[in-house]
Amino acid sequence: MSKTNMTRRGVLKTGAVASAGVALPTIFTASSAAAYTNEPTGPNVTLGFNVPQTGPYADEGADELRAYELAVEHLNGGGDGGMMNTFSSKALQGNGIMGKKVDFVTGDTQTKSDAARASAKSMIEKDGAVMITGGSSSGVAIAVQGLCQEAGVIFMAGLTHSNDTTGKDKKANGFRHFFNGYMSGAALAPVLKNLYGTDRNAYHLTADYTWGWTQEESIAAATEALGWNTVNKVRTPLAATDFSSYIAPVLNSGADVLVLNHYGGNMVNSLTNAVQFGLREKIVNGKQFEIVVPLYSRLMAKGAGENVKGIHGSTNWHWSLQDDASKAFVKSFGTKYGFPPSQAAHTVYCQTLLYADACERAGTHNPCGVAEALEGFEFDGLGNGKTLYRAEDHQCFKDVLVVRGKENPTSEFDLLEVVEVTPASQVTYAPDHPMFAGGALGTCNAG
Amino acid sequence: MLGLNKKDTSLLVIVAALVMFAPFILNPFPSDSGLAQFNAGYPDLMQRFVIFGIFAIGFNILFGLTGYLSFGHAAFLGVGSYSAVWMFKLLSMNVIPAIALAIVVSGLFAVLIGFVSLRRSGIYFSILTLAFAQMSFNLAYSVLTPITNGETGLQLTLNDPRILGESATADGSIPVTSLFGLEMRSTYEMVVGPWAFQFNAGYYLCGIIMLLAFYLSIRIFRSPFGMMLRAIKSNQTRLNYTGLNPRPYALAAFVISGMYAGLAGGLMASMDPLAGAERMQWTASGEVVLMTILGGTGTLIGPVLGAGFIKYFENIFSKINDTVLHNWFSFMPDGLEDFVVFLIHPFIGKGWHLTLGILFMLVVTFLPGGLVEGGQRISRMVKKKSDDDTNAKTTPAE
Amino acid sequence: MDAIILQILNGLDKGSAYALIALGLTLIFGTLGVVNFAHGALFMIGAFCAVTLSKILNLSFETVDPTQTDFLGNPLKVKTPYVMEWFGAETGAAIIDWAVPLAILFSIPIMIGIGFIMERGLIKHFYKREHADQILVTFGLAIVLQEVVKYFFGANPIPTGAPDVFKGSFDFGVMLGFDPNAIIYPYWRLVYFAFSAIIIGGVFAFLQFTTFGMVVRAGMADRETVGLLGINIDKRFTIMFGIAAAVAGLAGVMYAPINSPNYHMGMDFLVLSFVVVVVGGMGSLPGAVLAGFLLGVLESFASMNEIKSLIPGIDQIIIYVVAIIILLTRPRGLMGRKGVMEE
Amino acid sequence: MGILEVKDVGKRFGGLQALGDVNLSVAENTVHAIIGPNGAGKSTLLNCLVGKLIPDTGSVMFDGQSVLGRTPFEINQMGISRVFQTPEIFGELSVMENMMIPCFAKRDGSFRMHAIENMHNEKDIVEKAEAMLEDMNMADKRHMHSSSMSRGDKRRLEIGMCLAQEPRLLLLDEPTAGMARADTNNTIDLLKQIKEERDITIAIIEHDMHVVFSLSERITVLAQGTPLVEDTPENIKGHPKVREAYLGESA
Repeated sequence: MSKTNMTRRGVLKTGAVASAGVALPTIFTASSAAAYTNEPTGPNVTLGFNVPQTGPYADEGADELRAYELAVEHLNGGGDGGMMNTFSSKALQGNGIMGKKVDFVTGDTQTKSDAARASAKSMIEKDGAVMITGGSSSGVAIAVQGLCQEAGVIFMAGLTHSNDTTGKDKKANGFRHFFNGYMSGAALAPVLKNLYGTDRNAYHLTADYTWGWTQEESIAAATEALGWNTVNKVRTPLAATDFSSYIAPVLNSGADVLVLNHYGGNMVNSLTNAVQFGLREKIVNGKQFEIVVPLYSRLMAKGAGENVKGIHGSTNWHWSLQDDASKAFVKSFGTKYGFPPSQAAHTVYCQTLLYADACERAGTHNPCGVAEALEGFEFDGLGNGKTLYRAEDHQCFKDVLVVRGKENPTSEFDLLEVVEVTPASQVTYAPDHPMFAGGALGTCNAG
Repeated sequence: MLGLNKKDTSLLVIVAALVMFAPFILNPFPSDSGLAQFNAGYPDLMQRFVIFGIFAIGFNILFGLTGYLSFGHAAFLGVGSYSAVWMFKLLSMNVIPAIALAIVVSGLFAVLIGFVSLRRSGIYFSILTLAFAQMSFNLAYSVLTPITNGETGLQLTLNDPRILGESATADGSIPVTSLFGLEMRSTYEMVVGPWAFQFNAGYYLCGIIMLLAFYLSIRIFRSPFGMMLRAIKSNQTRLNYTGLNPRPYALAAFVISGMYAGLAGGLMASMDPLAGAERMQWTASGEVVLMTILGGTGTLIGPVLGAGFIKYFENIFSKINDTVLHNWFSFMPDGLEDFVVFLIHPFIGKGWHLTLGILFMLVVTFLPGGLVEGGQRISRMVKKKSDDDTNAKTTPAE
Repeated sequence: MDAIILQILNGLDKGSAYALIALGLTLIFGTLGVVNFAHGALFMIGAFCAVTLSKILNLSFETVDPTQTDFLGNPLKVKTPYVMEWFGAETGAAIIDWAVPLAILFSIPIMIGIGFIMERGLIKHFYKREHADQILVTFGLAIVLQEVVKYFFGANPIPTGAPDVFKGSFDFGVMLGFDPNAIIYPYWRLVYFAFSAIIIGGVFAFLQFTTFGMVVRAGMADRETVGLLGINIDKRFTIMFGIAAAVAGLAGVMYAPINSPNYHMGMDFLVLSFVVVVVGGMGSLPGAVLAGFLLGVLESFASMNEIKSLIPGIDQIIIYVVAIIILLTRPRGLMGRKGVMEE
Repeated sequence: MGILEVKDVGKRFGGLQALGDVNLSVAENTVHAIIGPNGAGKSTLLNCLVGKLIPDTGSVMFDGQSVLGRTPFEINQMGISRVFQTPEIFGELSVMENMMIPCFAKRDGSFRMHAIENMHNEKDIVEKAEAMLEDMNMADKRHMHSSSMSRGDKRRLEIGMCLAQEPRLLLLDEPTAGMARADTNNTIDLLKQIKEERDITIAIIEHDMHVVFSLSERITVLAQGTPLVEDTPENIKGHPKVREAYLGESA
C-alpha cells in the first residue's frame, strides 16, 4: 500500500530534504503547502472504510466491507462495473478517481464512538485518507461525522437511521444516502392504514437511546396522523437481552399493535420474545394482534428466523428489486461473493460511487468542491429510483421500501418481500421540520 | 535527583526520553514500505498511549499498592471526559480549565463511590465499584442524555456559549482545543527521506503531563504513604492493631487513582472533544485492569507498558486487512501466498480480539509478573551473558 | 394483580437463567476460589451446542429445481436435509424440530470435556496464582472461545427454535379466574423454569447425598483439613469444573430458543452472573440460587410501567442498586461464608 | 487502681455465655497472666479489651478511660498493643519497613497524608526503627522479606513492632503457641528482658505453664467465662480449684 504525504490544517510542514537525511524545519503558517487535508499528490487516492469488525454488528460491517471492495474494484475499472453502468451520471471512467487509482484502508469502529473516532483519526493522520465512510449505528456515524468536519475530510455515512444524523447533528462535510426514522414512519403509515385500518391502539417498545427515541417519535407521529391511538411508549434498556418483562404486559394494555423500535440484537430478541408470547395469534378488541418493526434489516431478520413471517417494516433497499441498477448490483456482488448484498452493502456502495462521481464532476478532491458537487445533486440508476441529495441537510431523498417477512422463503436469503415502494415525494419533509431542527450544517471545512 | 534514588531517576529519564522521542521510535519503517502498517507514530495513537498510560498508572496506585481491585474505574474516566467537554462548551477552548475541572469532578465522584465501596473488601469491594460504574454508564446512555448526550456522546456545537471564547470561528467552524492559543492538533511534520515524523502539540502536552503523573506515582510509591498502602495489601489486621486506620489510607489511594482517571479523561477530551458513554462501561474498566496486570501489577512502569500493548493491538492490528497481507506476501508464488494469507487471516483485522486473547493467556502463563518480568528476564539474560564473558576472561587466571 | 403475577412469572423465569449460571460459577469461583471470567463463554458454548446440532441435523444435499430461480437468476438449488432422506420427510422433520432437547444429550459430554480440558490444561496452573492473574488468563480464554465461535458462526444471532409443541403460550389467567389473555406465559419458558429447577435440585442432591459431594462440601468448609485427610482434592476439583461447565452449558442449550444465540451472549451474562454470585455470598450455593431468583424477580418488577414512571430509568440500574444495598447491609451477601475472597 | 480495670464484663454468642461477669485488674508495670482451659473465654476477653468485640455488659477502663465502643486502632493509640497467636506482620514488606510502620503510627497518629514525603527525610523514624531492630537483634535482617523469616523471628519482629509504639500495656495471646522449645525459651528470655528494661505492663494469655510460671507476677484463672481465682504464681500452683478446673484435667 503506498502512502501519500499528508497535510492538514495546522500541520507545519518541513521542506522535504531528499538526500541530506536531515530535515531543516521550515515553519509554515496556517496556509500550508497543500490546499486541503490529505490532498492526494501521488498516483493514488486513499479512502478510509471504517466499519464495525468486532462486536454485535460485525456481520453488517463485513458486508459493508465487501461492498466497499467491490466499489473500489469497479472504480478502478475491474469487474463488470456494477451500478457504474446504470448510474445516471457518466463522469466515472473506470480509471480510478480523476485518473488516480483508488486505494483503501480499513478500520474497526467496534460500534463505539471512541473507537470509531480513533480509527478514523488514524486513517486521516497516518494513512492520508481523503474521505471516511462507514458505520453501522447512528451514534458512531454522528461521532465520526463530527470528527471529519473538524479534520476537513468528507464523511459519507453508512448505515445510520437516526433523524439526528442529518438533523440536529448535521455537518457540512457529512452526507447520508440511507433513509431515516421520519421516512420510515412516513412510508409505513399508509401501508399500515391499508392493512390494519385506522382504528388501532399501538404500544411502543423503544430502545432507550437517541436513535430509539427519534424512531419512536417519527412512527408515533405518522401513525397518530392516521388516527391510531398510542397506548404506551415503554423504553427498554440497551443492554436488555430478555424482553419478556416488557412484552408480557402488552396484551393486557388494550393495545392491538406492537411497534418494536429496536435494531440489531435488541430487535431480534424483542421480536422473538413477542412471538414466543403468542401475541400474533391473539385477537384484541376484535382485531388480529399485529407487530411492526419499523426498521428492518435482512441480516438481522435472519437472526429472528421464522418469527419475522408476516411482519411489516421498512428498509432502504432490498436485493429482490427488479430495476436494472439493483439487478446489476446484485449480479456483480452475488457473483463475487456467492450471496446477495444487504441494504448496508448497498448504501455504502452507492456512497462510494457518489463520492467518486462528485470528485470527477468537481474536478478536485477538495471537500468543499466535493460537497458543492453533491449538494442538490439529482441522480438515478443506483437502485432507489430518482434521488436527490438535498443541499440544505445533505440527506438523500428517494423511494422507501415497505417490506414484509416472507411466508415461504425459498432460500436463506429470501426472507423479505417488498410490499410497496413508497415514492420519494411521500417521505420528503421540510428542512426545518421540528424533528430535524436544532442544528446547522456550518461551513465546509477543507482542513 | 528530584528526591528520587538513582534507580528511579534513571527509570524516569528513560521514560522521559521514550516519550520525547516517541515520534521517531514509533515510526521505524519508511512510509512507502509494506511494514509501514506497523508504524504507530501518528498523533492520535501516541496520545492514546500516554493517556491510557496515565489511566493505568493511577489504577496501579490503588490496585498495585493496596490490592483493592476496582472494577469500575472507567466511571472516573468518563466523568472526567464529560466535565472537560462541558468546560469547552461553556467556558473556553483552553484545555487547562477543562483538565482542572475533570480532575476535581472525578475526585469528588471518587470520594463518594470510594467512601461507600471501601466499607467492604475483596470481591465485595470489586462488585460494589462495578455496580456504581455500570449504573453511571446505563444512566449516561439513557436517562441522563440531557447531560451526556447519550448514545452519540457529548459533542461541541456551533451554538455553545463558550463565554470566554467564541461560539464559532470566523469561517463558521467549531473552534479547536488549545493551550493559550497553541492548538492541540497542530502538528509539525519532519520529512526525512521516506520517513515522515509527526510532532504534535497535543501529544507533547499529554506526554509532559504523563511524565509528571509518572513522577508523582514514583514519589507516592516511595513515600511513607505508599508504604502504608502496601501494608494495607499485606495485612490489614496488623495495621489496625498498630494504631493505623486503613480506611482513610485506602480512600486517599482510591481518590488519587480516581483523579488520575479523571485527568486521563480530561486529556482525552482535550485531544478530541467528545465524551462517549462507552468510556464508562465495564469493558472499559476491565481494560485498565487488564493493562495493569498485563504490564505488571505493582510495578512502576508495568501499567504504561500494558496500556501501550493493548492500544497498539486495538489500533494497528485491527487495520490490517487481506489486501495488506497480499501486499506483504506478494513475493511468494501465488498458491503459497494465498495459503499464508489464509493462515494469518483469522488473526488480523476483525480477528484482532483473538490475537489479543491469545497473547493475554501466553503472557500471564509464561510471565507471571507481566511484561515487566519479561523485560527483567531479558536484561538478566543479557547481564548473565556479559557476566559469563567476564568470567570467561577471569577464570583462566585462577 | 394480574400484572404482578405476570411479573413474578417473568422474574422466576429470568431468575432461573441467572441461578443456573450463578450455580456453575459459584462452584468454581465461590468454592475453588478461581475467578473464572470464561464462565459466560461456557454458557455461550452450551447455546452453540444446540446451534451446532441443529446445523448438523440440517446438513443437506442439493437438487436443482428448474422451475424456480435463485437471486442471480440461475436455477434454484433446493436443499433437502439428509435426515429427511434417511428417515422419511415426516420423521426427519420431527428430528430436526427436536434439535434443542436432543442437544441436551449432545452437550453434556462436550461441556464436561471442555471443563476437564480447561481445568487440566490451564486453570490448574493458576490455583496458587493471584486473582488478578486468574482474571487475565480466563478473560483471555473467554475472548478466544468467543472469537472461535464467531469465526465459524458469524456475529449475527442464529435462530434456534423450540419444538413445535412448545410454541405458543399457556393461559394462567383463565386458570386463576382472570380474564383470558391476562396472564399468558410461553410454554418453552415454563419448560426452562422446570428444567432449571431439576438441574439445581440435581446438583444439590449430588452434593448432599454422594460421598463425592460430602468431600466437596467439607473442602468448601476447610480445604486444608480435607487435604490433610489424604483425599485427592485435585481430581475432585477437575470433576467440579466439569460439572460447573456442564451446568453452564445446559443453561445455554435450553436458553437457545428463548433468545437466538450469538457469540457475545456470554459476555452479556458475565457481569450479571458475577453480581448474582457475590450478592448471594461467596461460597454459598443456596445463596447463589436465591440471589438469582431475587434479582430476576426484582428486575421484572422494575420494568413495570407503573414503577418506571415513578423512578425513570430504574430498570436500567435495578440490579446494581439491589447489589449495593445488599452488600452494604449484609457484609457477605445473602449467605456468604466468612473469609472467602475477602482479601 | 490498676492500669487496666475490667468490671462485670459479660458477652453472649447466641445461646452461649462466653463471658459472665469478669472482673480483672492489672496493676501497672506487672506481668499478669490469664490462664484457663480451652473455651474458658480467654480469647473472647482479649478481643473485648482491644475493640474487636464489644461486651454486652460491664466496662473496660484503660488508664481511667473507657475503651468500649472504640475501634482497634483507637485503642491501640491509647497505648495497648497486641501480639497475636500466629505472628501478624506485614509479610510482603521488608523487616525494616515492618519496623518503621509502628514508628510512624506513634509519631503521626492513625492517619497522615504523607504521600510525597521522601523516606530519606524521615530521619527520626529510620533511626528509631534501626535502634529497635538492634534491640531485637535483627539488624542484620533489615532488608529481608519478612515472610521468609522463621516463626521465631517473626514473633520477635512482631513484639519489636509492638514495643516500637512504646505501649503502656502489651497484650500477648499465646506468644509461644506452636513453637519449638528453643524458640519458646528465646521468647521467654526476650519478654524477661523487656520487663526489666522498660516501664511496661504485660498481660499474657498462655497455655504453656512453663511460660506462665517463669514470667508472671500475678495469674488469673478463667473457667467457663468467669474468673476462678486470682493470685500469685506460687499460690495458684497449689490451688485445689485450679487443679480441678484446669491443671487436673490436663494432668
